Amino acid sequence: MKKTVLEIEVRYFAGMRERAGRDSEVVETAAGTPAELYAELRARHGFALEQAHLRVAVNDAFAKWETPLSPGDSVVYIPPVAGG
Amino acid sequence: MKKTVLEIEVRYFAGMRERAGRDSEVVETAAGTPAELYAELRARHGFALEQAHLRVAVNDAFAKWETPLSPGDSVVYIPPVAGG
Amino acid sequence: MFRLRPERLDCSALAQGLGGDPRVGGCVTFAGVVRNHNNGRAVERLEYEAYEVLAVAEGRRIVEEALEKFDVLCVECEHRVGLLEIGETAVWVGAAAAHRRAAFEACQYVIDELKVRVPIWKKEYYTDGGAEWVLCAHCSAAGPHSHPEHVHSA
Amino acid sequence: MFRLRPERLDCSALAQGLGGDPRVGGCVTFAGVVRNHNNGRAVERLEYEAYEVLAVAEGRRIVEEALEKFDVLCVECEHRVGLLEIGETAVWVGAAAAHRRAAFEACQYVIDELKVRVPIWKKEYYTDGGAEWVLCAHCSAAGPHSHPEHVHSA
Repeated sequence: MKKTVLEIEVRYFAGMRERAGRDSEVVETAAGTPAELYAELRARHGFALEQAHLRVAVNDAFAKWETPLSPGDSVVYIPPVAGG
Repeated sequence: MKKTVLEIEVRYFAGMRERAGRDSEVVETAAGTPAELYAELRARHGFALEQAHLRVAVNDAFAKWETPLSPGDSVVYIPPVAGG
Repeated sequence: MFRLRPERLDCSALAQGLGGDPRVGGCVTFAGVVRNHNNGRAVERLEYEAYEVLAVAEGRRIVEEALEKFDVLCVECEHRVGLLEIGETAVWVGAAAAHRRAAFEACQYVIDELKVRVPIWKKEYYTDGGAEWVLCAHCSAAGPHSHPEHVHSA
Repeated sequence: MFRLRPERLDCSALAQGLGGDPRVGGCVTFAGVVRNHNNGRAVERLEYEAYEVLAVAEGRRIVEEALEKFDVLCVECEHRVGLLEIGETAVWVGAAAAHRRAAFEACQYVIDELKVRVPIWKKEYYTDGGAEWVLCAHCSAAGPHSHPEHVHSA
């Protein structure tokens, strides 16, 4: 079965932004979930952090790693926070 | 055995000051301790509080009720505090 | 340091004074403010009276204890005396530390101890015209060293 | 209310804003201040970066939770973003209540939760010229929901 290809906007912050060398990108991906997409992006950009150390937001709300992605979704991977 | 009579300065604060109608007084007393002196003063001024509800200071330091009093000592009876 | 003050407490200046040390990472402050009610009665103003010499000595002891017990860099406390209106600050405590937990603990320690140990008394003037020295029935019954949170002010 | 601010936090104004309600008897504030050291390295300045939309949403949720959990009248929090020098305030939390215990608890709750939940990151610029996004090894190992007090700032 052929996987659907989606356009997903990914935004990067802090160390991931610097590692990716950009604030955001639109990726065409066959990944169906934030988890699958992270595996792709990690391979492409060499992110150090494993998925287990991140949280993920879809469309500006915290989301589960297995949430199905829809065309045009915006995804942010959230490294351990350090506010305060 | 004749008891020694001492001159003791007693200062009053807050409700005890108002009850005694004065800031301070010098009393001639045969009381040998702050406890004995309080019994005298309570009878004279009608203080409501029992000794168990007070602390006592002698010469501006917290003291025990059975500390022997010396001539010229300054005594303050301290009702439950209400700062803050 | 502990001080009694007849004039208004300058909380902004006090707070700024806490942060002078570059090792400070967290400052915790407590301001006790005159409430418009107590034990169900409407309060119009308050009067604080201190046994000054002993209040200052005991207040300083408490601040010293906080500096010893907790990993803090600075602890300050001021208490107002005289007549206060609703909303005025009766007592201010500040603690600064490298890490916040110690600052919270030191600040709470000082206000908790101050309320049971420092010889300062409070007269409440009620909107109905009455006035009373606050003397908590519970505390009187339990003796001079008991003076839990239920009382009088914050 | 929770806000992000690119300019300096006005802690005095924030503290004054807490006490407006005449039922207030106690105000507790926490200010997280940029320290000159972290994990043994000398720090020259910090940069805070926020995922703004989600940081504000999560910050407001935390403030709402504090208002529900504790008997408080007012809870405020502001967090700085951008470049900060040593001694500047990175985060400010204030809680006002009739009684002090609730104000202490609410203030601590907000800063504790903020530090583990709100998507804000910190880059440390060291006096030796290096710079690093703070990413606690302990926290990374323990997963995204663990972020205890040992870390980074106050």
